[in-house]
Amino acid sequence: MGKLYLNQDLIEKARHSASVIADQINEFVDKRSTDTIERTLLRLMGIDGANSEGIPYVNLLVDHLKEQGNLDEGAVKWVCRAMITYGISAQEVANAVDQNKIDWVACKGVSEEEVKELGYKLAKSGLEQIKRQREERNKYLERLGEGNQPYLYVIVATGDIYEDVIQAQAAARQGADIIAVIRTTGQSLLDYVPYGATREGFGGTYATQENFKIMRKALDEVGEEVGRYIRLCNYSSGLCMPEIAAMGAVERLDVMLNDALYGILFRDINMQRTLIDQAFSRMIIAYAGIIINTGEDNYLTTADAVEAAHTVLASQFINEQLAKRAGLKEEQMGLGHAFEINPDFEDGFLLELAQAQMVRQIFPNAPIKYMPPTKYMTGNIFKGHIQDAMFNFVGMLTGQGIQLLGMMTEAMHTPYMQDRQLSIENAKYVMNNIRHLSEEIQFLRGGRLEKRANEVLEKAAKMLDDVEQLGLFKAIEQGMFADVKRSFVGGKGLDGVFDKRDDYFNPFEELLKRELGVGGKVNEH
Amino acid sequence: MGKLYLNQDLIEKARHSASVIADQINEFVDKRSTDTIERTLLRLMGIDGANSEGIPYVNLLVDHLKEQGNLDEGAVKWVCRAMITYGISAQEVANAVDQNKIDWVACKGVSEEEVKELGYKLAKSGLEQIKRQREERNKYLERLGEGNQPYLYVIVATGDIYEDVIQAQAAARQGADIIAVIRTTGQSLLDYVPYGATREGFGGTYATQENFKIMRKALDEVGEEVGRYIRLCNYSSGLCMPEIAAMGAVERLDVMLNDALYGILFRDINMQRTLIDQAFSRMIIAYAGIIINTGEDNYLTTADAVEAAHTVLASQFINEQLAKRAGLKEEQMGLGHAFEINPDFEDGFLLELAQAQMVRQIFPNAPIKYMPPTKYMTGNIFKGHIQDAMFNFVGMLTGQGIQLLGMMTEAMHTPYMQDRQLSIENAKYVMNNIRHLSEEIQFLRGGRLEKRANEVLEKAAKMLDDVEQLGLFKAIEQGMFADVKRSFVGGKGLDGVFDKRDDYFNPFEELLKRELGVGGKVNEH
Amino acid sequence: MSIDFTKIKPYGDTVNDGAVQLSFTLPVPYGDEAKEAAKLIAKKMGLEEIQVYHMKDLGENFTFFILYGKLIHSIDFTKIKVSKLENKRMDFYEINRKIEEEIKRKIKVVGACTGTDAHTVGIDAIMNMKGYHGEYGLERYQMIEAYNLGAQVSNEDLLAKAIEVDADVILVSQVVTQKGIHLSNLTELVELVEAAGLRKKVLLICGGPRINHELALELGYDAGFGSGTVAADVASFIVDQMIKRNIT
Amino acid sequence: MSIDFTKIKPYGDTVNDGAVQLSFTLPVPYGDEAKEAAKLIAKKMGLEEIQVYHMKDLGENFTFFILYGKLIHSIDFTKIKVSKLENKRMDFYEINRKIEEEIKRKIKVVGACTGTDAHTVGIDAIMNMKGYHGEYGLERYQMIEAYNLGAQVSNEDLLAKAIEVDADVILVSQVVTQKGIHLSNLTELVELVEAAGLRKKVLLICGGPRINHELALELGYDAGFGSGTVAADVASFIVDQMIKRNIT
Ligand code: B12
Ligand code: B12
Ligand SMILES: Cc1ncc(COP(=O)(O)O)c(C=O)c1O
Ligand SMILES: Cc1ncc(COP(=O)(O)O)c(C=O)c1O
Repeated sequence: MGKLYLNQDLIEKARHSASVIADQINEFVDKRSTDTIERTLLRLMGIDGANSEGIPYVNLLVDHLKEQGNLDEGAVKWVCRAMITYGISAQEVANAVDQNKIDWVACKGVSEEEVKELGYKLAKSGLEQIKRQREERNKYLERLGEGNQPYLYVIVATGDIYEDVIQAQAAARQGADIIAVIRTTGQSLLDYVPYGATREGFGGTYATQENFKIMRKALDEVGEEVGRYIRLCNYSSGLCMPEIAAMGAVERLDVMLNDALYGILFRDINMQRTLIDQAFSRMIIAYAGIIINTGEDNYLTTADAVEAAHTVLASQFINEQLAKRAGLKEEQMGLGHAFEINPDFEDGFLLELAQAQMVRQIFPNAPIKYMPPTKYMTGNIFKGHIQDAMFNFVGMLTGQGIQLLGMMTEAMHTPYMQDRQLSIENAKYVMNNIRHLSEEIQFLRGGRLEKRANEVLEKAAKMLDDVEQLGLFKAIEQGMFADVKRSFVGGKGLDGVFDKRDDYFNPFEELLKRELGVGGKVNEH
Repeated sequence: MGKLYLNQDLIEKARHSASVIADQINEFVDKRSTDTIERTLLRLMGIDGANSEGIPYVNLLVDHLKEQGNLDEGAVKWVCRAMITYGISAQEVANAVDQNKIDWVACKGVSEEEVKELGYKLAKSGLEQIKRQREERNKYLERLGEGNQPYLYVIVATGDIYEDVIQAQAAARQGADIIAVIRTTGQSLLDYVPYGATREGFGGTYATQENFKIMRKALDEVGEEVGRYIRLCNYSSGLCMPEIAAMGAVERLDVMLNDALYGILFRDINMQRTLIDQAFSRMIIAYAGIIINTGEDNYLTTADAVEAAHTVLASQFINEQLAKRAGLKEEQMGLGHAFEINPDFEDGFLLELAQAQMVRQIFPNAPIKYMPPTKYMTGNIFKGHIQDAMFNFVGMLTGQGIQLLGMMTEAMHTPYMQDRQLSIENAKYVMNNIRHLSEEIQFLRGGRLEKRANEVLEKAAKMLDDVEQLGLFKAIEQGMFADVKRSFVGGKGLDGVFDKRDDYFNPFEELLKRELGVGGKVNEH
Repeated sequence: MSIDFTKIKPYGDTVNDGAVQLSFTLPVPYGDEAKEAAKLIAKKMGLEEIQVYHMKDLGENFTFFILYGKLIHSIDFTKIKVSKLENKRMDFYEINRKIEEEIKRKIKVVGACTGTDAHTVGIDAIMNMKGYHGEYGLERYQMIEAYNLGAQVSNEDLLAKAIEVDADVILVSQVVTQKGIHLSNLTELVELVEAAGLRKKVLLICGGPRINHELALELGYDAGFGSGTVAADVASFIVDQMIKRNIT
Repeated sequence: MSIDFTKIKPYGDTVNDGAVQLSFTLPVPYGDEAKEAAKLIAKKMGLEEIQVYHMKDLGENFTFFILYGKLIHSIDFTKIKVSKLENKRMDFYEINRKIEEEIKRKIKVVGACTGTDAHTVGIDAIMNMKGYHGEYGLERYQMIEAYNLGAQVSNEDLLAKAIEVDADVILVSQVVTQKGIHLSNLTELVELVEAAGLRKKVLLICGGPRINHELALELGYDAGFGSGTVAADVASFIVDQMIKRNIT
């Protein structure tokens, strides 16, 4: 039991509902695949690059197979057939398709057995790369060590990967533990992943494999210098969720934003599409030893933080169960929440503290991701800096896992170099100054904090019960999350969803499920 | 019993030692008077103004009587004699002395009875003025009300009383409860009080009766507008301590810095002089219903806040007993302490919290004056603003009485108008945001905070025991406070001390003692 | 204190002291030379008595500074003319009444947050039923027909919708401004509207936290609204303009 | 990122973006005109793309602003020459040894915080036994005879003491700088020392948190020391100068 008395029955009830909800989703997901999942498999089979028009080969190939009406058997099969038929590599198949040189009818001659054999072989070596990076990370961590929790997480968002590198290295020196490269505004709606190093983004920098590589190298370098492994974060979300997960796994990213609900609600991505994508992307992430960050904190940017606190908790329960089914360990579940109560609200701090402590206790092993004030930040940078300090106070006092540092300029611009330094300084000062305070204080039994926490918990349990009855899809249609309504067939990307044929083949998924020990239903506890 | 378990025996022991120390001091003080005390009496008898050379008439008169060798009988007597002899007012006596027109020998003819009768009459009407102002304050408070504790206390320090007025009114509108007009650097060592409105000071503005009046009027005006009585603070300290106390009493100041120990240690004022001055000034202040602020917080600007915390507490105990003997009620004892631990000290916040809570519990009815970080403020205004926020947090959490707001520019300049506004905003935000937090948390029995508090308490009790053995004078000579040594006969102002003759007459003191119910020894509890 | 409004200077604690605080980062290595560089920058800005309050090595050969100084420049406050919306602000009831009486039909308004910008809260605050800060949004006005297309809407789609419903007013929200992306988005829309020959027919209004009326005018819009706007501000302007321009 | 050191500009997140933050108060009533006034001030300082991030009515017709903008000015970093103390910094032991070997007698130093300034901590940090930041103060140096007169010392008294002990060096601390009081205090001392015909004979050194070497030279001192100084910095300079000037 933690510091705050919480109704354990309610916790169990909520978790049970979430488990049922997750099973419902999983059942739906299991029967389907998407264009980006297929592209992911091709990437893991070694296909990379873009053609002369800038179209990534994996898109070219998947679109091509789709046109042929062949995609629902799985792209892997067809590429294997071509590889065997022509005796060429996967990449060569892609190039050949670009030049219209593959005769797919001719490829049908290859036996199912041969196809599968090659498929499993490629899948194995694809996953091998990921495993190597996971091991590499562990070696780094062993050798260099890491910062204490809460990890100090800061963003870089210049739009130019080379400026990002400077800002990231400076931040690491100043004390950051995690560097997140924010994506340009448009990217989540792109149904392909741009290629190469990029220098022109808005409010962020394109997520490309080359950019990942450049930043990973920069952080490894500075990590050596400061004697601390510096984690790299990017976004496995949007229309290319699993592809980016794979790229992140291969380039040794350590943390990835990954949450279908976020995409549905805040990017208007079709719910079927992104939930299917999420299930597969999370397996890759699980296998890669990456920590996911979920996005329920965002609900409080549109809904009120006092009124809607329980929706965040409910979503965390759902995300926990979905994550479990993809093989993620609790230690990889960076469930999101946020410090978003109006600063002028009397006793607002008490409510924030109650929520943070409650979340900490309900998910004791998860590296909870705690988001700073954003909605009520204003151009008053001096007041903003104190709001961030209060946030850092709560983060430390309640032992959050990942502290996403607030910037005093949040209301106005993406961080300048100095903003980030001041923000890290803020966190280091406050956290060090109250280091052991949490061991010294107890919350009044039956007091305001306890009452608030249990109220939120009760509402969340009730909401999950409702969602369980409705199903998650309907619940979203009714606007139960973030005050936003999305329809089952609306939004972007539904055309990329297809039903798997009976003979659909995805050796990566099969191997991953085996490795991760997931498959049928997973027990909720 | 409060929130923090404190050793009550130690508190009692410390209070007892302080009581003995105060009695020792009082015995010494009772036999002596000073030039400035005599000038104070003359002021209260109605003498004001300065001669053509700018010398205040009260100085002129007292110096004159001293030259004549007559001062040790008390200035009141001689002025009464002259008034009766010449049939003129006190002010006219002063003017006449300036023109060398008084024949003191001729004055000796007046009977002792007549002198005393006039003396008591003048004293009565002098005190009457003070009483009227006390009643006026009460009326204002009743009609307009006041801010909640902790009162937000800010300084103005432009050097120009008219700029001060603007800054003070702006601050009141922004939410300040107490405005302190800081004095110019040189004033505490002046053995006279300058006259009239002044516009040229350094690091502060001259304390003059006219300046008091101007500011009082300005605050009354703005108080009406904001619907809150705004308190005015100035310094009854330095070589003219009692004179300024009287001026403050007459001009309805509400708070006065008043602490002999401060003058001794930080202004090198002779200890005999200022302790004698303090005793009388405190009676005036007590009668005027003014809150004193003591200055032990300053010890931590020269000594280390962790090491020397107990010296602050010891000094508070002494100040409490000295104040009691001058008739001050607990509600008037703004005992000082400060948030001065190095911000980079791990768990420094815990120690600050322990100290503030301890002081709150030991002096439950005193409007404890809590000073902000100053020593470890730097030119980094952003970090400074957070240090101030942490200070505001502790002030609110422990229920301090008077929160002297820190300024983010503390290390560099006296406050600009915007600094003060940001600082008030800081306090209001933090205090409102954690309004009832203190009711929600308990400190661990036997934990770090309790240990720290009792350690400080124990050291303070031990120190007071030592001081009781040595006497306060010797203790100061040995450098037991603030790491500063001062000698019994060194420093400024000793030449203004004299032994009262047996027939010394001070009707003001007699009346005050009667009104305040002090006189012989006062019981320590 | 008497202030000379023809020579207004910053104020710290004494009239005309010119006190200004500034902070910035320079891409130079920490050290005495960096400090001097910061002072030279401040000097070029017109500061005297420059004091470096704080400097910090940011690593990577960047140095951060906090400075204070006394500004030599002053400005003439009496000459300032701000281009403001001139219409008077009406309330919900007045606006509906005025439309009914003077325009005599419903006003059609189409709005969106355009380009890749996904911030809906601002445009929702103006358009959705529930509104903002206790003021109803445009959808709630009986005499206004409001179409809120949401966020991430291309300028083409927005224009198409405006044509489809024969809109009187187009509302555009822009929240992301990094690298001037809002400027190109906003300019593109004006060009599209002009190319479609509709510039005279529709009122073009933009808004967002970093938008102001002046900027809007410069970009070719009829009005621009910043932080804290509520629906009634916009509706008042619309009604006023439509009457003035005789768009009925 | 390649930086052109002849054209250094402030940096926010892109080379040469010129990003600068500033804040100040204007003695004008809160409102649109005030906002415009603030922008005009910023423009005069050389800023473009000026954004008022925050403005606040301070009451009494004063308004506070926080602005960001892009600076048009740049400076030539390659041309910067800072007048620095040129002597090398020695440690306690080296200094004592050097005095013994080259000056061959104790150096006499008199110090005080002058005028009405009562801040002793700074001068104590340099002179007292225990020193500062783990470095011994001058009193601890066997080869230095140090007289610390404390604070609130008049220039006359300081000079008198210097003459009395036949001092080689006078140290002055000035912490309070409001309305330039330190400048008059420091100037007065130089004049007194010159009038006494001692200027060539003694080293005059000042220090304090808002003092720097350049300012000291301007005022006619031999050196000036700012925040963070320790005794060894001062002693190194003294020894170096005395040897250079052949004061033995
Ligand atoms: C909420 C929020 C989000 C939410 C948006 C949810 C949603 N559905 O809208 C989420 C979390 C999804 C989000 C995401 C991002 N955001 Co965002 N976000 C914010 C935040 C915290 C608040 C914005 C807000 O809702 N304000 C409240 C509304 C009511 O105010 P408003 O928009 O100013 O609207 C008012 C007026 O401006 C005006 N108005 C607005 N539009 C219009 C239109 C008309 C016609 C009229 C008349 C008036 C008008 O009236 C409104 C009511 O008064 C701000 C920071 C902040 N504190 O301001 C950052 C901020 C706007 N975001 C920012 C960024 C960069 C992003 C991302 C691009 C980051 C990334 N790379 O992931 C993403 C992607 C978004 C995208 N593709 O555009 C930056 C923009 C920087 C810049 N200057 O370019 C900000 C400033 C944060 C920062 N410092 O980095 N964000
Ligand atoms: C402690 C302190 C006090 C203490 C002083 C105790 C004492 N015995 O010294 C007390 C509480 C008494 C005090 C009072 C006042 N103070 Co005071 N005080 C401070 C404070 C908090 C710290 C100063 C300090 O001790 N620094 C630590 C020392 C080690 O640093 P330092 O002085 O910079 O010294 C170093 C270097 O500068 C250098 N150095 C200094 N002198 C010399 C000399 C030589 C020869 C050399 C080589 C080097 C050298 O070496 C030192 C070691 O590295 C500052 C604010 C701050 N955080 O800085 C305000 C501050 C200095 N005080 C200030 C003021 C205005 C006052 C008062 C005038 C206020 C009033 N009207 O009541 C009074 C009166 C004092 C007076 N008559 O002078 C202002 C000055 C504003 C200005 N720029 O003019 C400050 C900046 C606070 C503020 N923002 O208002 N103060
Ligand atoms: C879960 C999640 N995914 C993604 C994003 C970023 O948005 P985008 O994917 O559009 O870059 C966020 C933003 O905070 C998020 O919380
Ligand atoms: C008790 C006390 N008196 C006086 C002062 C002010 O000093 P001065 O009297 O020199 O103006 C202070 C300063 O903080 C103080 O604490």
